[in-house]
Amino acid sequence: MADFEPKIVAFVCNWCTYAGADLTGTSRIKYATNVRIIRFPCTGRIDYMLLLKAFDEGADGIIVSGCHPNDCHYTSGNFHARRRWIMFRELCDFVGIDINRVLFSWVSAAEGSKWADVVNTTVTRIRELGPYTEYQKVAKHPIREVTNG
Amino acid sequence: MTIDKRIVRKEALEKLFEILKQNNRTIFAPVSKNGKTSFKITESYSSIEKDFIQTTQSSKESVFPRTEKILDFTKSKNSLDAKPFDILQVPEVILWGVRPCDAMGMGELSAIFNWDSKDEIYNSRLSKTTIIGFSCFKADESCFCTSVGGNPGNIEGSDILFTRLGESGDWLAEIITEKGVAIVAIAQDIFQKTENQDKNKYLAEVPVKFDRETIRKKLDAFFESEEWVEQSLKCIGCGACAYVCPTCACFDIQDEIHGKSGSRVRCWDSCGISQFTLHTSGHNPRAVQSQRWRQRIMHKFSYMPERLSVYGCTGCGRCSRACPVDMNILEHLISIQEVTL
Amino acid sequence: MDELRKRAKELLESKTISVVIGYEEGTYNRTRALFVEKPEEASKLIFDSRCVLNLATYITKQEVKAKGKMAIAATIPVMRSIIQLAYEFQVSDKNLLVLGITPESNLMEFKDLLEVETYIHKFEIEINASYREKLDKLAGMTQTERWKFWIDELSPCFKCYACRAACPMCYCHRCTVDFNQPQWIPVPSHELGNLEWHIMRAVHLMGRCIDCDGCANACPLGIPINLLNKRLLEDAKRHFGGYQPVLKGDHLMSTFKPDDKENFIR
Amino acid sequence: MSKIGVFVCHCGENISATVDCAKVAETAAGYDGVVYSIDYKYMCSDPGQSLIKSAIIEKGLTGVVVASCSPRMHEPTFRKACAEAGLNPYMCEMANLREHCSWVHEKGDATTEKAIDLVRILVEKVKKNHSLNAIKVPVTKTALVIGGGIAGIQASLDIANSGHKVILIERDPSIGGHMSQLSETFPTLDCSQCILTPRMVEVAQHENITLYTYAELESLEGFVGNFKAKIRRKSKSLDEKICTGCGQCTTKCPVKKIPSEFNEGLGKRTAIYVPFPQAVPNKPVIDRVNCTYYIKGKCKVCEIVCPTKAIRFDQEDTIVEAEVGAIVVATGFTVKQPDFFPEYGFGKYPDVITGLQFERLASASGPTLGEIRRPSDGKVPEKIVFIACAGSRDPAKGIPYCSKICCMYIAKHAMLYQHKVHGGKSYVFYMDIRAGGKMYEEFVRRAIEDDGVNYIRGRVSRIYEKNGKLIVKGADTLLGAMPVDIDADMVVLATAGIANEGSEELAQKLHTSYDSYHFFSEAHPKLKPVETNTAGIFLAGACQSPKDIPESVAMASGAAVKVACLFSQDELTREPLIAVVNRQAAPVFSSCVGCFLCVSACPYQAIEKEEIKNRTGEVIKTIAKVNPGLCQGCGTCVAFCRTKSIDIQGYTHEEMYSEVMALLNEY
Amino acid sequence: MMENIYMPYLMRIEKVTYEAPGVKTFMLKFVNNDDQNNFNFKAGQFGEYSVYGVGESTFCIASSPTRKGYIECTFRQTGKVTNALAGCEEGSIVGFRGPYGNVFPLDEWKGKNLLFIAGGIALPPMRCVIWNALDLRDNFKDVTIIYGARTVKDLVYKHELQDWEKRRDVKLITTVDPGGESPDWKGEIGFVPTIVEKVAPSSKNTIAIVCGPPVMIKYTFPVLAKLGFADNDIYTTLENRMKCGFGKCGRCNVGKVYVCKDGPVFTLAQLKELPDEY
Repeated sequence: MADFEPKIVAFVCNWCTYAGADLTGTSRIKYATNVRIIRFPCTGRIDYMLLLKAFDEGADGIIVSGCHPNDCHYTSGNFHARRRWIMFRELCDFVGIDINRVLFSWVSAAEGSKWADVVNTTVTRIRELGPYTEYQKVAKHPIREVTNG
Repeated sequence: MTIDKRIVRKEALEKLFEILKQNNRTIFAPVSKNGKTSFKITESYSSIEKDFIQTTQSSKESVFPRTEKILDFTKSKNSLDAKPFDILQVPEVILWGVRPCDAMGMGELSAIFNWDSKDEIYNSRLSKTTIIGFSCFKADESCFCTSVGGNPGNIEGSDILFTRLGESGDWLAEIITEKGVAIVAIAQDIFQKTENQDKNKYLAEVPVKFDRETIRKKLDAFFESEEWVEQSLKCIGCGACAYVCPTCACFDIQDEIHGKSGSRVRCWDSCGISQFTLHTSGHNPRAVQSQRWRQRIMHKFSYMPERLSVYGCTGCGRCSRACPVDMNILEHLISIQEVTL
Repeated sequence: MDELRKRAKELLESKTISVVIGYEEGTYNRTRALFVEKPEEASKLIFDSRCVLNLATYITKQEVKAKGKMAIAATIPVMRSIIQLAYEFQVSDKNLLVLGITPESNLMEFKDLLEVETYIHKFEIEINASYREKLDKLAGMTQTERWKFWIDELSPCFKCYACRAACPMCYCHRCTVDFNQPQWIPVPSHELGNLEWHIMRAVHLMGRCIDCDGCANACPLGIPINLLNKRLLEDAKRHFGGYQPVLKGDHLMSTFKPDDKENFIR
Repeated sequence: MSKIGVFVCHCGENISATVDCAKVAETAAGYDGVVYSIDYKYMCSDPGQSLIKSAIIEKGLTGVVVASCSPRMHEPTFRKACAEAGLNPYMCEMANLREHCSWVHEKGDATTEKAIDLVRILVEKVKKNHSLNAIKVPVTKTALVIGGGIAGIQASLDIANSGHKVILIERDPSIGGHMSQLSETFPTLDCSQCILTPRMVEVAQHENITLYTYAELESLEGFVGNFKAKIRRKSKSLDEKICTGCGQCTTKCPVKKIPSEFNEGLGKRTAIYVPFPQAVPNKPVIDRVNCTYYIKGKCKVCEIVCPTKAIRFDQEDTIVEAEVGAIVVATGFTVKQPDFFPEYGFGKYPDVITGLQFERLASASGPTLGEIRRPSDGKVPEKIVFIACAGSRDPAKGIPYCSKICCMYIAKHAMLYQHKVHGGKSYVFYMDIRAGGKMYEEFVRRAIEDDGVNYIRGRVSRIYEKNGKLIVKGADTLLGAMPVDIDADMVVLATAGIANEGSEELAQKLHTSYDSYHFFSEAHPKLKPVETNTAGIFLAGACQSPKDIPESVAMASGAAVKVACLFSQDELTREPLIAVVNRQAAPVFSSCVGCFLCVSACPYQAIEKEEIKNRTGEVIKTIAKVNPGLCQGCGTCVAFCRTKSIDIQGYTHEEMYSEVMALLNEY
Repeated sequence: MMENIYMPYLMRIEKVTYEAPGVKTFMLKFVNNDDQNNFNFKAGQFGEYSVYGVGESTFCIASSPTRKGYIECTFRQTGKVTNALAGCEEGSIVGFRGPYGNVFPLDEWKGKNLLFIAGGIALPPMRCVIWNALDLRDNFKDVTIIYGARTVKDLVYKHELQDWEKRRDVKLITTVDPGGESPDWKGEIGFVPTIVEKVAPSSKNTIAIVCGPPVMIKYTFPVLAKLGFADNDIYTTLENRMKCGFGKCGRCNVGKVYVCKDGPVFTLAQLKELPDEY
């Protein structure tokens, strides 16, 4: 898996993690290039379906990150998100989706270095896990030709 | 009209299965899993379910899969490349253990797929499917093939029809089509000559419950009847009946795409589901469940005979068995026949 | 059973109720829904252990609602559904009278939904042993084994939506699968479409499913989809102390505790 | 029909050093819908911006993607530029090539690849974007100020002086609050009332201020700019219009033994009373709990003596309805009461008193006319002990926080004592001296050095009485916790400042949040200290946490400015990035089924019920409706809605979905 | 060797015209010439237009069969596919299957007066037959067009309306709903049925073709009846939801009729035979 470059999607909130990632930039801290950030107003906005869609379209790993508890710009969006994730993780695990490929984190606007660290750890972890072929097989070729199951 | 009749000895049936496999045909046969029997690609004769009245799903899926590609495409800025589904990909298939009512259903499907423009994909699938039917020696309260022009030993639609000759366990093989002949050809010594046999005494008893012609006539004036509301009140509007039905052919067309390339697929749909006729404007020509239930019955017993000169029901009784709220089509048809306008 | 018929008859005769939703004898030794509108038909009503169909599904059905005030023969799961539906503003005392049926199959009429709520809270939502076994077995598997298990179980699903139609909580006029801008869930029945459909449904039932097994019983292909909901029921218990349908108060998933566990968050 | 323009910025060397900008622009040009793509050294520069503007005009662009620095940096800049060129500002998106790419990665293909992806994501998003217009909410330019303490007074005056109407409500019969009880104020030792009363009068006379004393907030509806407040005016049993405030009634009233709230129980008042001489309004109210007439049904002395016949025994509470655009909460604080300190014998020994009581003793207008005499026998105490942190900074007592003002007022008390009682001995038991503030530390030093107050660092374990003396058992931790016993004549406890009673209920009426100590919560501890989570409701003074006067006043003026800003425009314009519930034509109306599970998920109570009626007026459907005045656009409801009926502008389902699709697929 | 009947022709968008809010007209040309040469259709027919990767949507061919070498379609953005179509620019490629359905019997109409009544976005199906008739102008006597929309903004084919206005051999009456008029509006003000009653020519030897929103149609038919039009002389088109276009998918089945095959063109007489499921 040496030449495997994981595709990693990051769903982050605008106020803490996105700003944190900005700080990583302004402080010129280097990290792996594999991550693409998608900006949300708040972790509360992040729809669980988007996590599935990311895997559908070939993501090998996902980062979901927002404000620390009590820091939410909207006071409680991250709390709602957290509760949702607690349940959603259990469900994914139960249907056999590899939850080690989804990393949740709180990264504040001040934690530029933490962001770099979160990204790097995720990249390393996903490198070890390899491409998520198990899921991608189903996602890209879902139709079983002439079959009654 | 049968071409020929042969005898296949009890133990020889398994041999036939083996021979067909050696001639690398894909064999679909009834297999049981958590209480439900359905057609699956089968490798071993032993895994085949032999003692069943009816499979949960009909065998239509081998000719009309629930989801099938109709074309592939690749797009890029200002150019597009589309390819029709390659019918040469369709495998040679043997349907083993099909009940006469299912086999009969193939005819009705063909009518739908060919009454106007000819559906190439369907036709090629059908032409590559050999149907080995097995007459019914058992029936249950939902069976009513005899009321809709079929019977437990009906040869219509099968290429070969096997009928078990009672305790002997030997089989009467009726070779009905050229496809059947072809099968015999590759298994000569299994199909032994025989003097005329009367299979009827071995067949299941399926009493006639109604007369479809009567119902058809009645329906012409029945559209506004309250009966539809009565019957459909407990209908919850799922598609189970349509999806297990051997003759239901309503479908949807959907595109699936990943980035630049994708395919257009045809997939089952059901007139029982409220979204089926819903316009984007929000207007729904069949707004309530009673209208949808009426459509299902009218379509099968009035519209199809009128336009396609075939009925849309083979009396397999699957919808009755599959219905989550126990709507029994036989009951409903009978009450339509009986209720006075 | 006689009590039920008697009461139904009275209610219809007195015109306090326009339709009584109950059970009648069906085919294959099954029972099925019966809608009694004429007093004389009340005698068709039956009740016994075979009556597992969740009748609450019908109280949100527009044709049934249209008939006027409904009375419903409700076992405990049905009552739970009713309370959850009331919580979600889909039914109220105005259009529903609950003819409760106790575990001892005695008739127990309720003045209003408040009484129903108090009554059902006497009973915990408990997952029965056989299912517990299945859940444990799955929990014991490796992630890949579970994946394989579910892909195999779900791939036969032909998306007839019987599970949705049979579920009292799936009363939405436009389900997420019918939402096509964007097309969240693939419409065709295939491995991905089926997987996402059932995951989505399980998520939407978080904190709302009352474990009546309606979905699994409805599935013509016998897919054990209710395992998903049961597992989530367990998780809700483990993480948040479980839930019971209520008429007022917080919903499990639209509220939170500042100290919800977050050991999985970095 | 989408015609997208892509503008890749080099940011001097900042981006181009590690990203091949030309390649990015070139690749973007190949995407479906992209009709113009270019890279340039400084997009944010004037020539850069005019590059964008002219492209919009010449190519008729329907969307713009600027690939440069963080949107948090320049989004406003570029959106403004687009608007100037006639493109809706919300059709402009930014790809963050600097902070999220060039600055965090080394030069190389991978980095350029990422840059390309980031651009593609936003190209696909902007295709789905919709033109949005700022939301306009009308503003009622009247402010409601709750609480007539110094904070409330200051806020009212500032708002009123900026030309807006103010309604000031006060629970007690007079405004003034705790400040009016104080003798002198630190660190200047100027007389509290001398500086306060003019302000109180100004309030009473200000044409823009309507003052309701003896009144409380009954209920509140609505949202920023458009609140509807119900105010309960408790009956004063008096016709204020004709009362001249001559004082006949109060002097003649037979019930004279009621402990005076104003004097913290150290003085007495009558049943019909004016809390204190300089009260505003200076008109009496009848305390019905203690009035003989209301108890026994006869007396009416006041009615008889009243020259203007202003007494109204049958007067009832009235409810005033007011439309206000903003609210300032200035309900202040209170101090811990007796029962709280059994170990200090508070309540048991009359000479153990609170700081606030000491203020009254030291005050010229107080029960002792400013002489320090102990409550028990009126004797001038020769030895006095002040105990700091009585309750504060004591997790065991449930008040882990520091009440902040005590260190200073204890120093002040000790100083006043030394000035008033010559040769008197004063001791202060303290944990730390927290004298942060202009001239504060100097002030404390003065107490210790010039006035010879003995500061002992240590806590007092208990106080008990022994032949007429109060024995204060403490320890001096600076002398190795050596036990210290002082036989004092009087002990003053610097009792903890706590949230005012009823603050919790008030917060609930206002739909604002409060902390675990029931103080009101600010919207952001650093950047929004005077805002609450509810738009249009602001905080001033000690209701948010204990504060001294200058802080309270500053905060009040801060809140006043916030209100003035709000009132400076006739309509509030807000970013349209808020949630909306879809609406469709009949017979569908909306895909919302009205389960209202979203309501409890909304942190801002922004989701309301909307009833859809048919021609005959009967309700055929009830659906959710988002109040644009309240919604802040977090989107929690969006992810929560089963029917996908709520969507959030600027981050719609379509937009976020296509971002994910674009990210993982080549186009 | 049979053809895959689901294969659309590839069409390049030659020209996009903005007609009204949310309404656009595409001029489509066949990407490969053989297709174009083998293709012909008649007035009234429809097709399945598709954006690859999104799906197919049904609407009529709005251009006249007499205009060769291209087809035109006019659509309003309502759903998934029409929104996607609206996102396409000139030069991009879409799919087209068709023509499907029956036609307006122009031959039968020879020597008759024609009265076209259209409302809102329903002018397109009409436009096809209008141009067809005008291109064969001599075959017909008087041609009257009554076209109404909610507001002036919502009138489609504004440029062509002007052409028809100018033509001597066409009588054009345009109207907008009360309140929908602009300051400089010269046309009628009022709902289509009302205007029809006011300005319609004699029913004698006249064919009426009515297309519009259900409400408009509902109220126009009685007016026409009052004016003495026979049910057989009143034509309209139905728009049911369709997927296949050739009578298999089952959606457009109304009574014994498949709108996609037996329609979309019906006479009022035929409509009266149908159950009310359209």
